[in-house]
Formats: sequence, structure tokens, C-alpha cells
Amino acid sequence: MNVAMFYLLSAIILIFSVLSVTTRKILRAAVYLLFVLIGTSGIYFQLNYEFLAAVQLTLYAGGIVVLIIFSILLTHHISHKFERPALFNLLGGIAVAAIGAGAVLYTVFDHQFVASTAPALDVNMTAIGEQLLGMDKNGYVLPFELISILLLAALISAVVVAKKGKETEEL
Amino acid sequence: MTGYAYTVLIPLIPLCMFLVLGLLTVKWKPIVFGIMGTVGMGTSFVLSLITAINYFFVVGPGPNGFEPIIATKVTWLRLTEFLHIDLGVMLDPISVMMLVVITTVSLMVHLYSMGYMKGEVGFQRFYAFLSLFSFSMLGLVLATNIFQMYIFWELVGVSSFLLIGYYYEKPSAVAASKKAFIVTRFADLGFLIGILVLSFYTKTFDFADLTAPNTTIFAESASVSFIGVSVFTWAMLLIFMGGAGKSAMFPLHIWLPDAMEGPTPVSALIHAATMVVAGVYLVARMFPVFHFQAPGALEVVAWVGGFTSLFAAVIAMTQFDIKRVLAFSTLSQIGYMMLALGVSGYGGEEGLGYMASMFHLFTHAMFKALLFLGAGSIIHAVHSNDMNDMGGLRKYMPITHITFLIACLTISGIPPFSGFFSKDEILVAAHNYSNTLFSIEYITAGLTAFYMFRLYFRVFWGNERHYHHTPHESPLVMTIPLMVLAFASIFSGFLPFSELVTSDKIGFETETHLMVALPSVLIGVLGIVVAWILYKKESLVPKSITEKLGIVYTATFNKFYIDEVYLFVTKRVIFNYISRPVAWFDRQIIDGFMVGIGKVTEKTSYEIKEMQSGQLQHYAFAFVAGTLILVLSLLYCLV
Amino acid sequence: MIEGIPIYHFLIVSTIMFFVGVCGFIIRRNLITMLMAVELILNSVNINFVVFNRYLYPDQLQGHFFTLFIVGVAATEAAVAIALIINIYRRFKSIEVQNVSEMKF
Amino acid sequence: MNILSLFVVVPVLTIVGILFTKDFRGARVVSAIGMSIQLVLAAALVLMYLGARKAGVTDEMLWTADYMWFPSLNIHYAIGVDGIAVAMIGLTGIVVFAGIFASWGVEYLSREFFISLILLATGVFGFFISLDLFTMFLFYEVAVIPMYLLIGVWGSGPKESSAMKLTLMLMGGSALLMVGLFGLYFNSAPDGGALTWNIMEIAKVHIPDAAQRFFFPFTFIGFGVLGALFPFHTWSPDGHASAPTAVSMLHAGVLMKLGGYGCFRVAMFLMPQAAHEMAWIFIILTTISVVYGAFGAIWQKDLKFINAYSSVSHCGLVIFALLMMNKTAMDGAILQMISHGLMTALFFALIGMIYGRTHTRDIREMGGLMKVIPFLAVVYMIAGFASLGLPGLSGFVAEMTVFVGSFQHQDLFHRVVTIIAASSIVVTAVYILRVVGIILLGPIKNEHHLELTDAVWFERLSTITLVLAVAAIGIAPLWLSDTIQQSLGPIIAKLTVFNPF
Amino acid sequence: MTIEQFFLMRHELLLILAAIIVLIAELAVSESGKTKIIPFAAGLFALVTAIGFIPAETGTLFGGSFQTSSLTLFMKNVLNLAVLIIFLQSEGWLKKPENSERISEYFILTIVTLVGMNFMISSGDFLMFYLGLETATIPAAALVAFDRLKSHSAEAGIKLILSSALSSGILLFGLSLIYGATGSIYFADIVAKIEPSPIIILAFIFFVAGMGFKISLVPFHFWTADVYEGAPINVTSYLSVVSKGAAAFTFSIIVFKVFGALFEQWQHLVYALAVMTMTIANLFALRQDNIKRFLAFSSIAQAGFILLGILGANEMGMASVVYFVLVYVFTNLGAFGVATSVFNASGIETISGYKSLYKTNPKLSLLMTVALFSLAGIPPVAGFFGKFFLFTSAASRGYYILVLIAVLNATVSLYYYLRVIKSMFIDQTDEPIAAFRSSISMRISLIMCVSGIFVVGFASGIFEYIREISQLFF
Repeated sequence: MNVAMFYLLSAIILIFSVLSVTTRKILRAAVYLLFVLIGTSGIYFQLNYEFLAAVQLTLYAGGIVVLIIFSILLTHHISHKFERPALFNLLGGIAVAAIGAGAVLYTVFDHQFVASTAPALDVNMTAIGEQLLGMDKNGYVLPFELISILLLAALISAVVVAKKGKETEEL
Repeated sequence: MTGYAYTVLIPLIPLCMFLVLGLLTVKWKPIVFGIMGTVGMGTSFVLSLITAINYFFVVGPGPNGFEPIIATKVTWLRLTEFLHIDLGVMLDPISVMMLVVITTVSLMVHLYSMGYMKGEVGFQRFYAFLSLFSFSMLGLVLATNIFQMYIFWELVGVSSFLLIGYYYEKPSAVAASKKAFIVTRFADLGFLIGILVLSFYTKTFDFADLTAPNTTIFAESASVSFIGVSVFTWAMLLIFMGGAGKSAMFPLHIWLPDAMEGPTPVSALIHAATMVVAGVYLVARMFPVFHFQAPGALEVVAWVGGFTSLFAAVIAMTQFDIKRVLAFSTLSQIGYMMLALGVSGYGGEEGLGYMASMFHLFTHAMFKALLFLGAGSIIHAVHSNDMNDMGGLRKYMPITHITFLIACLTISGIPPFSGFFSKDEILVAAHNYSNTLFSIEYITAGLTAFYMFRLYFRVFWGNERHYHHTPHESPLVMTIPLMVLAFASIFSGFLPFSELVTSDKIGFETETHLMVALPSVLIGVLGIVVAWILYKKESLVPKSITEKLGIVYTATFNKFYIDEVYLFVTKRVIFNYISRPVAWFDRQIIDGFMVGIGKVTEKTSYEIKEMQSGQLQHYAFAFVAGTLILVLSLLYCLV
Repeated sequence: MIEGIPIYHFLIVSTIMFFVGVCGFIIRRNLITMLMAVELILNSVNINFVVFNRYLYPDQLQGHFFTLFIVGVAATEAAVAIALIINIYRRFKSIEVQNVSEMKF
Repeated sequence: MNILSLFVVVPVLTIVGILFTKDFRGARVVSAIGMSIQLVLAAALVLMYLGARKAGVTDEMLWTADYMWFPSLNIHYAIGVDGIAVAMIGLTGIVVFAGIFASWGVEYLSREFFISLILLATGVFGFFISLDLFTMFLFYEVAVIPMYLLIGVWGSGPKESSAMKLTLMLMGGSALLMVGLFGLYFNSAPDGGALTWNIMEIAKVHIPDAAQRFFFPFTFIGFGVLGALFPFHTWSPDGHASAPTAVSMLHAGVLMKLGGYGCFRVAMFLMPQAAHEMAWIFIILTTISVVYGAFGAIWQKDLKFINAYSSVSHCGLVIFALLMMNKTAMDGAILQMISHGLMTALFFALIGMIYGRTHTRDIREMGGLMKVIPFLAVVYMIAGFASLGLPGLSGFVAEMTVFVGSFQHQDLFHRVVTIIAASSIVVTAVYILRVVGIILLGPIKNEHHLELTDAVWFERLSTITLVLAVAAIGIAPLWLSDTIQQSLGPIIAKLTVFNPF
Repeated sequence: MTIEQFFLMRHELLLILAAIIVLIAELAVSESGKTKIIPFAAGLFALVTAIGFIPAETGTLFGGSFQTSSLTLFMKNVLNLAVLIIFLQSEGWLKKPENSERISEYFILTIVTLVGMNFMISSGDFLMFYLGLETATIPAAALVAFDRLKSHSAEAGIKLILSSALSSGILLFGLSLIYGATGSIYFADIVAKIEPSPIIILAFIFFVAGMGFKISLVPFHFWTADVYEGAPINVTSYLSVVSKGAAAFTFSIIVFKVFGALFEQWQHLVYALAVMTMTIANLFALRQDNIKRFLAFSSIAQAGFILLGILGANEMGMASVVYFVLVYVFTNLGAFGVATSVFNASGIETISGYKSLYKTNPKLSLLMTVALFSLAGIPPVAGFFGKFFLFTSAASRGYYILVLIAVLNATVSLYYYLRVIKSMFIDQTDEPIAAFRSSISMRISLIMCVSGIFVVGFASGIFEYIREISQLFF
């Protein structure tokens, strides 16, 4: 069951990721991306990282994609169709992707991953919460603080960029 | 030895005069500078005479003949362990003799120039240069080693350059001075290389070591040879090349006729009496080395001398510029001297040629100086060098006429004038050596008499030309030197030269060889007679003869086109085919390459600018592709 | 950990997804689609981290948390990028890359 | 303070002094004072050196001082001089002094001009006193770089491109040099121990042969570029032609000597094995350079070009002689450096002065200048005679020492190339006399030239200083030559250890 | 965790504090008095910088996530100093009317990016490193797009953020592989388990690509020129000096510390990147006319030189990199300071516009000359020493050919630096930039730069100190 589910999810992820970069309708692309993200969260569920999956669903799928769709709506007509990609970019991109995927996969398959023998950690909300606020090794309070600063800065950045000034001075 | 320490003053006084005259910027009357120079030279002259009398007669020969004396010597530059250049004064028969010759002629020229150069711009400069020249020449003859000689050799070249180019606003004078310098410089290169080769094998520059009769310094390398010829022959040939340049031997003679562009007193001093015999002096100085180590080179000396004497005499017959005639005559006479050295043996009677050469050098200095000064006097009177502008001058310039005649007789070898004696010895020496050379010299003697009297008759006899103003006798200051030199020309033949100046410095007796002397006198007289017939009265005969000779005459008149050959070599080959391509090559190829690197870099810069297209995808592509290339090349060695 | 699925299968998915993202970044001309391609890339990295954590090192949560933070950063990045894109749209009236390439060479 | 450090301190103080001046008058007076002090110092140094040697001091380097600078890399400020360096310092003092007076008339941005000029001089002095390769290199570059502005701002003709070419080629040379210096440093302790930049320390060890072979060409060519080694000389004609008077003087007179000095003090002295093995390549190159430069000069029409090519020829002779690696030839090389420095500076000074009057350097447009500007013309002739090797002037002494020295080689190859090189003296005579004949002698070609005025006092001071120096060496070379030979002793000793002959 | 331990983080904490104070100040000042924030913020930052120099303990916090050593402290001080100079130079630009509403934002964003860099330098695991990196980049994009009236600025902003997103994606992929292969994101654990297996090398190359983006190495550099050109000039100088310096610091730390064992493998990589970077950047710089774009390519070339120091892979290499960045701070900011002054006074930012600048503004021209000579590595200014030590470091490993290539490249670079000098001193024009006086703060900053350029080289103590702390680091 799980196995079949995994392959289904994998198929969804791959197909929709390919579609999202190839479709010529931008809104569709965003929707395909949403499917990919949801598929990924499915994988997280399968791996028993429920918290992560939830975050993925809410923040990624819910937040980012919505943001993207808003911006699309702001900047495009819904029926907007892309021009075809330039030939050089198309060939180059595909070639690079193919060669790169080949090289990386070859390398990865070449590698013998050794699983840790230590007993598995029970992943529950308590453990996650403790680690997130932990100050020792495997504690993530410092990154947590830093990312909060980053979020603040991003907020200010967005304001700085988007703030409308006296448009009369526009060049 | 210290008794001769004062001899160092002989060259130094002219040097001081040069510095004083050259640097003094006061505006005195020009004649004052003339007097200063003359007095300085006079002092040197007196000192030289004292030295000569002292050396030859008061001290006299020792058991081994005249001892060479190093009067003074300081080290000037230390080169290697063995080689060091000294500056010093060496007295031996030939150098003492040369002292007398140089100071005498120089003094006469100094005196003479006060009249001749009167009113010339740069009078002071003229005397400065004369003093410089005298200094250099004296330093040359007094040299204790071959490198000192080379140093003064170069200085002589430069002073000659300065004096020939005295009328520096005249392009022909500038060209002549340049030519003189460069041709002799070229010869000096040979001299220098010769010195290098010689000193490399002998480890010394000193004449004392080189010319000692039984020296062993050559033994070690005697068998070393280069292209089948012994290195010493090479060395001596190269050194002779230097001498040939200075003495204007064929084929390096081309500068001398042109050098007549200088003021006439200069020609008298440099291009007749002193500098041009430096080559002869050099060979004489190195004679033991030539004789013992490089007989082959000596043979070359003889043949070059013989050929030049004939060659120059032939050309002299056709020239119209009186100074050029004299110049070719000088060449011819120096050829005699070279020949005499070339045919000479070593010691006693064997060394007759050597003695004769020196003897002729001495007498030639006197009569040739006289001829030039006389010519100067004539030029002074008629303001022209060209024989065609002259004629019948004997009435206007009696002193010049008489002294000139004496000189002509002397050079033609008519007894009892001094030229007879010296030339006679040379002919004897040549007779003992080779019949070919001997006959060449006979012919030359006749030709000499002919062209000298051709000159004489055309100038002093014949029809009067239309002169701008009536020619007049030169002032006393000019005629006194003429008379003094005429006196010397007449009587110097009676000097007991063989007692004093010989190859091994031991005197011997000579006698007149009638079998040789008589024909030579006859042939001289023959020449005079022919000249008398042709030129005493103006006639069309010479002209018809020249027309009959046709191309031969033209070739001779044009000095056998040697100048043109040189011009071709220098202008065409060196200038156009070497220098110009070198300059082009440097600018276009080498510099072009360097600039090209820059150009290519800049061009590349423009060629690759499309890489930075401004498009984000291209950047991303480059980014990923670059990463992948690194992966593939470093991880899998694929790229 | 899913029984019967080797780790490599996950890696195939993530790697392909990664390079699809890269490919998309290169071939798409629209700034927003490029941003989406970046999200694909980050997502594939996330899968990597998570899978490595679960399959190989279940005794800790480093990969898990790394993923968590990447998601956070991706969000901020997307926010700022979208602000900039809207800014661009205001300037250029277009968000096509070839129009947004005034500076070059 | 160590007397040697003064040679760097005085120019720096002079520069500071110039900064406080108001206009060109002040600037030139301050420069003149500073450089006069420097000249006096140089003279004093020469006398002190001779005195010390006479008193029997046998140290290889005198007045050494050593201050640690960067301890971790063992970089010191190490100074000291031997006879050769003293002679070069003397030369520099004279040329700089003359250069200041030759540029007395510079009024455009004159403070900047003098500052750059003295900065250049600082570099040169610093280079000659240095015993530490790092400091040496530092001073070397300090000396090179002001050239760009000096030529670019105050030059004439295609000055920008010439300045650029010169700077880039010289810096390219120093790129090679830098690699060579690194090689020396990292091989300075082959048997273990501390690495060092100090020349005298490195000289004590034997740098591994492989390293020598690799780094010798870098070092030698690196310095050789500045020494106008064929075929890296092409910066020289353009640079000199465009440079203002004093800059040409300093550059040809002194800066190019850095190349020759470095070649033997660093490249050959420290890597004797490689020097012996590779000498033949460079001997061929320099032989070409000697003859080629001379022939190149014949064809030129610009006075400065003539002199630049002549410099190629003469500087070629320097390196040529150095490579002969015997005492006499190297002595000759150093004499030639000094001699060439003086006379070429004289030449450039004169060319500048003539150019300042006639506003042309094309020899075809000049003629008969002897009549209107006799002083300059006579000095020009003296310089010409020095250049073609007239006895009594420095050129003769140097050339003869070189030729005699080079000819002492047992090897036929060396003697043959000596003869080829010696033939340049004839060619030199040709081009010198050609120029003299065309511009000084003959009739006046240009009517306007009749109104030219002869040299003024500062020009006379400048040229007479140089003439006196040229003549002094030419007339009494023994003391200088002996001093140099004595100092060459240790260098020769190190070189001959490996002499295969 | 005691309060003293927090002092280990004092650079970061102070900076955050400063950012908050500026934020509060923004609220406190009136609408018309916004420009007063400039001196206030600059002064505050000067204080922060000064405090940073007080000697401090070193140690590790958060179980290894945060590490300090004398070396990292010094690096942070260098960056602080650079930012201080930039703040002083920004005055003229910030005072322009279109920026009046966003002055405090400029300071806050700059300080936050600096916080990110500090964390990046001090990071002890890849998570902190990554977060620091992003904190240093994302707000920077907003800074780049700060000139909202200029389309170039907006274009630069989007180019920066998208390329940086791509590059950090690739970087992260590398990091994920490292995590997979070693089982940890902590440096200390990784070092123990790292081995030259292909996957690690692959991951390392991805990591280098990501870092190469920040340091702008060829071929990861393409964004640099466009972003530098489009960004406001002070932001450009910030990116080119501080951002790049921090990245170089971090790169060398991680490369030495984490990947030190893989030297055999990565030396070729760094070698190739160094050659490409120097050469390509020089070729592009040759024909630039825009001074910012020109300095962008010049800074790319300088990054290539930095790689030579990294190639040394020993304390000498570390010291030479840090020293070079220190020199580079003064040098490049000197050049940017002049460019800023000229731009503020005349609006000119092309090299050809600098013609005859020496006649009207001699001091600025001289300063520019000194700075350019220092960039070109000409003695006796500091740039020479900086380059020399980098080369020494490379040569100590026997990379003589690389050193040769580098020095030849330095020669080429001299060509384009001289072009600027030529424009200022030699080229003549009828309408040179009029004479002007820079503001006080600008002058202070320029004096700091010029004294830095002269002192840092000659005062060997500075280098020796860096060398000492680098030794401690290893």
C-alpha cells in the first residue's frame, strides 16, 4: 500500500513539476506547482514527519503558492500565454538538466549510504518542540531567532521595495 | 732612465694647450691664440730635439744597440691578472725619430697657419684642434704598449675628424670628415680584434714583451690556428688592417683624397706627414712580431704597399685638384714605406727595408709637408684648388715656386735631394725581395716624377689665367716654414739613418747601389721630361692623349670607381638592406608582436562581451553549466 | 521509512525534480515562473534532507529541522522576490526576462 | 641613522617638502636642494667606501643594517652596499641631480612632476641599497610606476600609448621576476632551516639545480626586460621618445640599470649553475641586441629614437658582458652601465634642450645648429664621442673592458660573439656621426633656427655635471674599475665554483 | 548557559540592538527631521564598531552552532569597519529627497545583512551557515532595489534575488548530499567523517558554486556586474566589499576547517576557478566605461586573487586572505568613496566623465589614484602587500605557474586601472567636473581609507597579528 502510494506520489510530483515548467499558461503553472508541493507533503506524511508535512501544506502550499498566484494576478491577464522559450535556452536548459541529473544520479547510486545503527528517535511534537527551543547540540533556538530576524528584515525589505513614493518623480 | 722624465711633457704641453684654448672663453684677438699654440708647440719641439740629440748622440748606442727606454709609466686600467693598460713614454729610435718629425712639422704648420688661417672664424678652435692632434700623435708614437697606441690611435682619428670637418658648414667637408672617421674606425675594429687575439695568446700588451727579439711568449700558442692560418698571422693581419686604414692603404684609401676638404695646413700635418704614417709606424713597431711570428702577414704588407703605390700614382696623373694630386702622391709614397717594411728582414743588412722605410718616412714628412704648405700658399694666392685655374705663377710667388720645385725634385728622387737616398734604399730592399715588386716601384718612381712635374708646370708655368686679383707671395709667416722645410728636404738625406734607426736597433753602414740608383734617377728624369714636354707650354697633346685612352682614362680619373663601390655597400647594402629592414622588423614584427598581445587581448574582450547578455537565464545556464563542467572534469575527468 | 522502497528511489525523484527546476529556471522567460522553478529546487532539497534523516539517521532530527528552516527561508525569499517582481512590473510594465535586461556587456 | 637609509629618507623628505611649496619655483628649488644633498651624500658615500677599503675593511657589504619587518615571512629591511652598489648610487646621484636641473623649466603641474621624479629616484636608490629581495622588489616597482604619469602627463607625441606600453611591458617583466623571487625564497633553505629573502644568506646555500633551471629564466628575463633585453626592448624607443627630458634621462640613465644590476646581483649570483647552463641563449640574444640596436639606430629619424636604439645596443652589451662571467667582463659590464647611464642621460638632456628650442626632434628638419647653439652642439658632440667610444671618455673604458674581458674566454663561441659584438663600435660611429653631421654641422636648414639662444645656466649646470662625470671616468678609470673588480670577487667566486671550463 | 556566554555573541547582539534602536529612532523623529537619523545611526555604528575591538573571550555556544575565535572576531571587526565607512559615505545619497522616507530602513537592512554575515562567519553548522547566508542576501536584494525611481535598480534587485535563489538551491543540494553522506550538519562531526568519495566531491563542488556566487567567481559571477551597476553606489560598495569579504572569510573558514582533508581534491578546482576568474574578469573589465561596472569586474578579478590565498590551505593562506580583505576594504572603499562623491556632486559615473578631474579636484583624483594603484598591487601602498602575501601563500604550495598567471593578470588589470588614471590626469576636456567639496562624513571616510591604504601595508604588526590569530585558528 505504502509502496504503491509512494510511486503514485512520485509520479504526481515528477509529472506536475515537469508540467509546471513547461505549460504556457502561467496560472496553470502555479496550480501544478501546488500539486507538486502537496505531493511532497504526502511523502513527508509517509515518512512519519507529520509536523513537517503540515508546515509544508500550510506555509508552502498555502502561503507561497497563494502569494505567487496573487502576484500573477497582479501582473498578468489570466489567459496570458507565454512566448515559447528561446531555442538556445531550451536546448541548453534541457541538456544541462539531463547531463546534471545523469551525473548526480550516477554519483549518488555509486555511493553506499550507511544507515546509523543508533535507535530511532520517536518523532512527536514534544521532541520537536524541545529541540526547536534547545540550546545545546541539536537544539535550534539560535537558527530560530535568526530566521525571525530574517523575517523581520524581509518584511522591511518588501515594504521598502513596494512602498509607493511620490510617483511624479518617476523617471 | 729618469733622465728622460721630462719627455712626458712633450705630449702634455699640447694637451694643456688644447684644454686652455678649448675652454678659454675670453674674447682676445685671434692671433693671440695662434701665438699661444705655436709657443706651446715650439716648446715641445725644443724638448723633442733635446731628447733626440740626447738619445742618439749624447748617450748613443749601447752594446746591443739603442736601448728602448721607458721614461715613465703609470697603470691606467687593470683588466685581468696579466693584462693592464698603461700610459707611459717609451723612447727608442723610431719613437724618437717620430717625435722630431711630428714636432717639426707640427710647429711649421702652427706657424704657417697664423698666416693661412688669418681671419677665419674659429681661429681659436683651429689651434685647439691642432694641439689636440699633436698631443694624440705624440702619445701614439710614445706608447709603451699596444693598447696605449690604440687609445691614441682613436684620439688621432677624432682629431683628424675634427680638423677635416673644420669648415663644418660646408656639406662636403662634413661628409669627408665623416667618411674619414668611419673608414678608419672600420679599420680600427680590425686593429682592436687583432689586439684582442694577440693579447689573448700572449697575455701582454707591452711592446717590450712583444718585440723582445728572443721572447718566448709566442711559443706556447704558435701552433694554434684558425681556418688553417696561425692565430698570430690572423692577429697581425688584423692589426695591419688598422694600420692600413690609418695609412690609407688600398682598399681603405678612399677617405684620404676626400680629407683634403680640411684646411690645407691640416692636410700638411695630418694627411701628409704624420697621421697617415701611423700605420707604417705601427707595422714598424710590431715588426719583430710580424717578422718572427707572422711572415705571411708581412708578405701581405709588402704587396698591399706595392700595389697601393702604383695604383695611387696612376690616379694622381689624372687629377686636377692640386691637393688631391698630393693626396694620391702621399698614398703612393706610403705604399713605398709599407712595401719597404714588407720586404725587410731582421737585423743588419737584412733589415735594410725597415731602415729605408723609416728613412723615407722621415724625408717624406719633410717634403710632403713642404708640398702641401706650398700648395696652401698657392691656394691662398688664387683661392682655388683647381689646376685649371692656375698657371704662370712663378713670377708672382718666387719663394713658393723655388721651394715647391725643390720638393718636386725631392719626391722624384733626384740626387742629391733627400728623397733620392731614401727611395734608393727602398728600391734596393725591394730588389732583394721580389722582381715584380721591384719593377712596380720603378714604374711608380717614373710616374711620380711625371705627375709631380705635371703639377709643377701647370701651376707655375703655362699661360696665366684670369685671376680675380693679382696673386701675390704669401706673408713671411707662411714662407718661413716653406724655407725651413725646403732646407730639411734638401739635407735630411745626409743623415746617417742606418746608424740610428734599424730593425734590431744596431746600426750598420749603407752605400749607394749604383745599379739600382742610376736607373731610378733616369726614370725620374724621364718622367720630368715627359711632363716638361706635355705641360711646360699649354698644348692640346695631353687632351688628345686622354681622349685616346678613353675608358681607361675615365676609370682612372674616377679613381677606378672604388668610392662608388663603397657608396653602394654603405648606402645600399647597409643602409637600405640592413638598417632599414632592421628598423622595420623592430617596429612591425617585434613591437607589433608586443602590441599585438595587447590588441588581441582587447579584441578578445570585445568578442566575449556577448557572454554577459544581461539575461538572467543565460546567467543561470552559465552557472549550472559551469558547475557541471567542474563536476565532470574533476570528478570524472570527462571534460 | 517505507518498507520496500530503497532510499535511491527517493533520490531519483528529488534529483529529477531538482534538475527540472534548474531546467525551468533556464528555459522560462517569466520572472514568476522562474521563482516557481526555484521553489521546485528547494523542494527537492527538502526531500533529500528528510529522506536522509529518516532512512539513515533516524536518531536525530537535523535534516528535518533543516527542511523546516528551508521552508521558512523560501517563504521570505518568495515574499521579497514577489515584491521585487511587482516593482519590476511597475518599472517595465513587463516581467519577461528579455525585457528586464537593460544592463549587459 | 645608517647612512644608507638616508638615501631613501632624503628623497622622501624632499617630496614632503615639495608638498608644502606654493608654485613651480618653490618646487624646483626644494627639489634641487634635496637632490644636491643626495648628490653630496652619494659623493660622500663613494669617498667613505674608498676610505674603508683602503683601511682594510674586507666585509663584502658595508654599512649593513637589518630590521625585521614581517617576521613570519622573514622579510627584512636589509641594506648594505658593496663597491658596485656604491658606484651605481653615485651614478644615480649625478643623473638625478642633472635631471632636476634639466627639468628646471617645467611649469605645468611642476610640483607633481618633481614629486613623481623624486619618487622614481627614491625607488632607484632604495633598490641599490637593498639586500633583501622583498624590499628590492618593492623599490623596483616604486621606481617603475611613476613613469606612467611622468610620460603620460608631461610627455609628448603619442604619450598615452607609449606610457601604457612601457608600464605594461615593465610590469609584465616584473611579473616574471616575482615568480623568480618566490622561487628563490622557497628554495632558500634546501637543507632545512628558515627561508630567507636576504641575498647574502641565499648566496651561502646551493639552490637545487632543478629549481635553478626553472627560476633562472624568470628572474633573468624579468630583470632583462628593464635592461632592454632583445626582444623585450620595444617599450624603450616609444617610451623614451614620448617621455619628457628628465624622465628619459633618469629612465635610460638609471632605471634601465636596475635591470642589469638585478641580472647579476640576483639572477646570476644566486643561481650560478643555471646561469652557466643557460648563458648561451642569452648571450646570443644580447649579441643580437648589440648589433641590432646599432643598425636599428641608423635608420631612425627621431633623435630620441636614435638614442633609444643606441641604448638597446649599449645595454645589450651590459648583459652580454655579465653573461661572460669573468671578472674583467663583468667589471666592464658595470662600467658600461655607469658610462651608458651618464652619457645617455647627457644625450637625453641635450635632446630635450634642443627640442625645447627647435620644437622638433626630426633630424631632417635641423641642420647647422653648431653655429647657433655652440655650447649645446659641442656637448652633444662630446656625448656622441662618448657613445662611440672615444678614449678619454667613459664609453671607451667600458667597452674595452668588456671586449678584453669577453675575449678571455677559452671557448671559441664566446670569442666569436665578442667579435660580432665589437663590430657594433663601427655601426655606432656611423649613426652618431650621421646625426652629428645632419643636425649640428652643415648649413642651417631652417631660417627660424637662426634666432635660437644657447644654453642657460641651469642647462649648463646639468650638462656640465654629466660631462665632467663622463670625462672623469674616461680619464682616470682605475679607481672605479679596481673598486668594482674587488667587489666582484665574491660574485665571481660563487660563479666559478660551477664553471665547467 | 550563563549571561557571560552571551558576550561571546556580542558583535551580533550589538548589531541587532543597533538595528532596533534605529527602528525606534525612526518612530521618534518627526517627518521633517528624518535626515538626523543619518548621523545618529552612523555614530551608533561607530560605537558598535569600537566596542567590537575590545578584546574578548572566545568559545563555542549552542552545542557548536556558534563558534568564535580571535580570527572570527577580527573578521567581524573588519566588516564593521567597512560598514562604518560605507555609512559615512552614504550620507550624500541618503539626503536626496527621494530617499528621505526610507533612511532608517537603509540602516536597518544593512545592519541585518551584517548580522547574517556575522553568523555566517561564526557558524558551526551548515544550518547556521545557510541562514546567515540568506540573511545576508535577501535584504541585500531590497537594498539593491532601493533606488525605486530607477529601473536599473529594480532590474538589479530581481537579478540578485533570483540568481541568489538558484545558487542557494544548488548550494543546499550539495549540503543535503553532505548530510546524507556524513550524517550531520555540524562541522565538527563532518570533519571526523569526511572522506574523498565522489559524492562528497560532488557536494563540495555544489557548495563551491553557491559560495562562488557570493564571492563572484567565474562562471558564477554574471550577476555581479549588472547588480553592481544597477544598485545605488553605496550599496554597490557594500556588496563589493562587505558582502564579498564576508563570503570570502566564510568560504576560507569552511574550506579549511571542514574540507581541509580534501585538499588534494579541491586544489585543482580552486586552481581552475582562480585562473578563469582572474582572466575572464580582466577581459571584461578592459572595456567598461561605467565606473561601477568597472569596479564590479575589478572586484571579480580580486576574488580570483583571493583564491590564490585559499590555495595555500595553511595559516599563511588564511592570514593572507584576511589581510587581503582588510586591505581591500580600505582600497575599494577609497575608490568607491571617490566615485560616490563625484556621483553625488555631478551625477557622473562613467570613466570618460572623469576627464581632467585632477585639475578641478586634485585631492579626490590623487586618492582615486592611490586606491587604484592599491587595487593593482603597486607598492608602496597596501594592495601590493595584500597581493604579495596571497601569492606567497600560493607559491608556498609550489603553484608558481598560477602565480605567474596571476601576476600577468595583475599587469592586465593595471592597464584598466591606468585608464582611469589617464582619464583623470592626462585626458583634456573643456568641461571637466566642477570643483566641489565633499561632506564632512565623506571626508572622514576618505581619510580613513587613505590612511588605511598607507598604514596597513607598512605596519607589519597588522599582518603579523592576523597571522598569529590564523595560527590559533588552525
